[in-house]
Amino acid sequence: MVPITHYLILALLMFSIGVVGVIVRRNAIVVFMCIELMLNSVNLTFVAFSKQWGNLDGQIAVFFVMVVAAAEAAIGLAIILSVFRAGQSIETSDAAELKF
Amino acid sequence: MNQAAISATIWPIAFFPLLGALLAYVLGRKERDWAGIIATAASALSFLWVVKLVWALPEAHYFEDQLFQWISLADLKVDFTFRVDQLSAVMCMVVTGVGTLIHLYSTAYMHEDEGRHRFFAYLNLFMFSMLLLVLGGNLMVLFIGWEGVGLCSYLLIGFWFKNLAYAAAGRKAFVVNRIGDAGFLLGIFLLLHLVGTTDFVALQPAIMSGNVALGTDFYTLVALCLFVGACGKSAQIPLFVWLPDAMAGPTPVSALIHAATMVTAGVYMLARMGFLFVLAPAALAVVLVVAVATAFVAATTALTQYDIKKVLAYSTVSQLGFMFMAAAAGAFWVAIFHVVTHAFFKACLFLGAGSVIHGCHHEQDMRHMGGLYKKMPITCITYGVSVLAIAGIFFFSGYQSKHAILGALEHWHNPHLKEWIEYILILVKFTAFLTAFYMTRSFVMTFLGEYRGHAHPHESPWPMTVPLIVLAVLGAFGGLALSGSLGFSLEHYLAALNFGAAAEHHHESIAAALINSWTGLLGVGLAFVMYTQLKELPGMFLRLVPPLSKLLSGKYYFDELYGAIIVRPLEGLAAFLWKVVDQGMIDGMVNGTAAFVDATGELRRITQTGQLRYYALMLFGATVFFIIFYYVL
Amino acid sequence: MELMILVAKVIVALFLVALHLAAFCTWVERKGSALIQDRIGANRSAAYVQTDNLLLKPVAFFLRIMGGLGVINTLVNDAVKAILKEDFVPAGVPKFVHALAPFLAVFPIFLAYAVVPMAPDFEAFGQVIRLQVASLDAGVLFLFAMGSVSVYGVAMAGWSGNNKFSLLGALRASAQMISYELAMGISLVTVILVYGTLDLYEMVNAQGKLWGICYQPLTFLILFTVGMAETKRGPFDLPESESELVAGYFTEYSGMKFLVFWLGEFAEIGLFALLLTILFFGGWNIPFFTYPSNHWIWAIVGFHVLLLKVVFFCVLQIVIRWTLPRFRYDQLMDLGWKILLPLSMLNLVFYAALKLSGGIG
Amino acid sequence: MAVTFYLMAVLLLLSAVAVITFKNPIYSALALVFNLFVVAGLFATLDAHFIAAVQVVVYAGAIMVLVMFVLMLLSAKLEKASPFSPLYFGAALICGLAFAVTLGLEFDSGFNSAPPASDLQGTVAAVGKVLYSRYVFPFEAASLLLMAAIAGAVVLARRRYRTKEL
Repeated sequence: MVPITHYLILALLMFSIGVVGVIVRRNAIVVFMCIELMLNSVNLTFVAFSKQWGNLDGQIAVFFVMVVAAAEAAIGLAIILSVFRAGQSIETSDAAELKF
Repeated sequence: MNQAAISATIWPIAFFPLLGALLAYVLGRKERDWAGIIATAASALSFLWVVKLVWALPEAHYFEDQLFQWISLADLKVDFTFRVDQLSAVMCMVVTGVGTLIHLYSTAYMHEDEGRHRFFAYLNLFMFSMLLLVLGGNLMVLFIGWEGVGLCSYLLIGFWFKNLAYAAAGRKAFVVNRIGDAGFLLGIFLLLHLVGTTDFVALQPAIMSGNVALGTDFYTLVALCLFVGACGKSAQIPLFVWLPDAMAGPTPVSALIHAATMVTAGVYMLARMGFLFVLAPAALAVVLVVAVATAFVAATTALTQYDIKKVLAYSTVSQLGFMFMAAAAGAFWVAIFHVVTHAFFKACLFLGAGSVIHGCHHEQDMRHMGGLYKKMPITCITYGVSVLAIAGIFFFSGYQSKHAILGALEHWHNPHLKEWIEYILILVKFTAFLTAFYMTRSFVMTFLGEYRGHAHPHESPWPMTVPLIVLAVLGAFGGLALSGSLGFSLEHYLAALNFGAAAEHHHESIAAALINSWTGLLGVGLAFVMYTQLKELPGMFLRLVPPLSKLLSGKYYFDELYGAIIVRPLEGLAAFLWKVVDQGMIDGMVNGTAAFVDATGELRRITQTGQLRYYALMLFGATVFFIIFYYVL
Repeated sequence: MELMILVAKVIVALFLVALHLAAFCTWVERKGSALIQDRIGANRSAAYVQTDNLLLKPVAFFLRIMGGLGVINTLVNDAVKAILKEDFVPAGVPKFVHALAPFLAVFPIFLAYAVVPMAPDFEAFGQVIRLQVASLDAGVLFLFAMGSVSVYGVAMAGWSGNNKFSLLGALRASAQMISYELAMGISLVTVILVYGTLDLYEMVNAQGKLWGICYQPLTFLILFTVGMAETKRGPFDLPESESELVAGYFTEYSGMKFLVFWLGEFAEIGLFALLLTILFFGGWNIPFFTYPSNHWIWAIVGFHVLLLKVVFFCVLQIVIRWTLPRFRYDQLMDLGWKILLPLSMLNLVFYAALKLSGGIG
Repeated sequence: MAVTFYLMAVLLLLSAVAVITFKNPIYSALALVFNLFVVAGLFATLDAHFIAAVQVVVYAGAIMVLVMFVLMLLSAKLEKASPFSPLYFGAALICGLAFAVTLGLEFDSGFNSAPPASDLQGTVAAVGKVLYSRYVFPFEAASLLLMAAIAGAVVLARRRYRTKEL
């Protein structure tokens, strides 16, 4: 079996990639996807720990993360659609009017 | 009150005026004339209910109507109870009876005023509060009524609130009353704390048994506290200054509130708590001194007034002093007797004055009146009868009650002031003489001689004259009817108020009575002569003693005195608090906080780029920083 | 040995069942539609095959029969034509996605065949063999997952066509599939609830006495309707309605790639028929008959019983497709969201209550 | 087994990098779908079968379909390419690396590299038992959350007033 540490490092790397994506990308949907990336890496650690300690609570947590992700997708995409309707753009840098 | 309770339906007495107030306001907004009719009807219904109850009230019993439990806090239980005993019955009769007449009078007096729906609503609300006051079975309910009448008084004094001076008069009445109420509340709280109840039925045996930790000192303290309240409400020195100003209200209001009913609430309260006062002779002595001083000061001030309502106002203050004298002597029934007769003739006087003012198109200065007996005969006759009554001429009602007061003072058995009572009696008699003098003066200046004004006086319509006639008749014969001569004795009726004081009966002949009314006769005669024949004499007299005349026309400079020692410093303090503490410190702190936030906000604004990824960068950068900070450093 | 059994299973599932069903459906589509429309249909291929060789005469005869029935036309001619045709790729198209899409559309469907049991267990080579490639604990869940993944092929095909018809077709298709997936999921949950298991083999076993259709007819109706919509056929073929969108999301496909879509579609019909049979029609069970042993003979009998039922449902779907007129798009959405979804929810509540009260299971 | 894991790990990282590097968001989405499948596979290697299936159904089957749908809806109008910002790229890279390194340092101290000891199986029945007993209230709360999200999405996406046509 693969030691848990490897899973964790894998998740860490994936999370970091997600972080970089959130910062670098300006397309709101891509930013959204990068957040999904980060969520998934966290899910991976949950399941890995769950296996490590023989405890299903980690998998339950993943289940709830997925619920939240689904809700987030529904609302987030609706917001992105609204933003697009308002400004004909889903670039995050274009939606910078509410800054002061 | 060692009497038996009978449960009865009392609440409608107070309920009618309350409903009337609501209806008069709501319906009166649509149709102004309905307000007067509704209010008068409500008042009359209330009167009828009172008559019905009083008729059925057996001797040595009282009616009780326990509505609901009002306050329930741990050991403190206060019921909302109405009681009608003999004392309440007398007061209710006066309040609703005189009140109804004045309502009727007002429908004519106010018929041109735009806000009369408001007026009648206030008037009925006042009736409600006053009935609450006299019906209340404990001090707490009484206090609601007490505050209620104060509120209505304020509202009605300032009824023409667009006139700033009137509004200020209302405010003055309110503020001065607050000072008295503070004392009253202290008294109530002391009773609650030390006796645990304010219910009169429970209070009386508790007080009289003497099982109170602090003994007589406590009685004196509580009695004085309550008397402070009475001083405020009933316009005694030092809190009388509001009453003359209260004449700013419409004249029916002056008649009802500031002559017949509300201002006698203090007397009623003293009578109600009589069992406490008789156990505190020192307090009674204080009451006597204050009462005599008030009566004398007010009477002398009234001598120099030219405003007809002001004369009546000072007269009221003076008569209230007489009532308190009776109470101070322990003869509470006499005090109530004078309350009743005073209600009759003073209401009549005020309404007569109102009739004159109405007839002369809102002229109040007696120097611009005169000769009105031709134009307003009914008003003239009723006013004259009432003047004779207040002057204390036998057989008019004023004689009966004043004679009883003097009789009570002659039997002063209080250890305090025992040696001074002779001199006090002389002063009181002199005051009675002054009363007759200035009232005759006002009558002569108003009705006799030649008309000096420019308006076209006319007699008032029937809704105004009918109450005048009724009240004049009552003022003439009421005293006799209540004194026992006609088979009904108020003294006997109010026997429960006799707390061991010596009740002396002295039947006198008519001749003796006429002789006994010499002070009144002297005053009336002197004034009549001075103001009809020797018109220069009063002026000469005043010029002879310039400081005195100045003192009198300046109303003893009470207002100025209070202004200097209380109002001015308070204003200074308020100005300090306003300018320095509020504007300087508190506003400074608030504005400074805002300015600080504003300034730092300007700085923070630079970091708000609106770029999502910038925020994300900051977020993760900070996370990295803290991880490094925690693990590496 | 293990590996060989696995390979055998895959061959059975993929070639014997999936591809055969697809082929059969294609033929029924062609010839059956002709029957319904009172045409003759394809009948010319191999019509003139003649031979003098006596040995080959029966073969030629067979070919002529097959040609007359249109089988050769459908399975050989069309396939050859498609393979030989130019694989035209429009300009300005993301080539990778364009090429990937058909396979993404087909892949999950064939993958789904892996978890479907095809016959009762039997004993061979000294062990009990179950004719099911992957005996998953959550078989139904896997089916559902594959169903939802198959949207990608459609969506990518439509998007990569760089053509507004195909894009519109793809949007319609994915919206339709997402919408009907809800009712499908809830109905599947109802079925799971009733049988108390997610294992398809266990479900078939549970119907040994009484077929599922007898006590959950509404669930069957809902699932059948949803299945028709998920395959984007029958009256639900709006994503590829010829009169509006040319050919919908595969407008820009030709040749082999088009054939793959075609194959996937018919494989999906077969899959749904298989699923309905297993969930509601007792799988390989025969009424009033229990398989006496797990001899391999009985496995073959069961397998054919199963196939018979599946064929029936395939034909039923195609007949419906050629009988009913097409929905309007708002009618389609109304049916999915306002009728089927609430109905399936009520259905679920009903069976849950029944289960709770001990009525079933 | 180990080989599968490392193969998956490589695919996972490659697809993750692809998500953030593709210019075309559709490609990013496809890469993410692949990534999610690989994650599901990783879940399967950890014996979390139920979670793996749910991962495919929910993430790949629902969320990403939604994303793709929106992308396809909008893609024709999104011609503008984001100009590359070296400043942000550098900052992000440093940030990500620092993140990885600093958290990675922690593994030295915290965990040994012993393989997982438990033989936990995340079957449907097992997860279901825990979910419907200990976590039944969070589960119900989650249903409320989803309901609110549906309502919110409907309200947000409905066209209340006519702006410029899409």
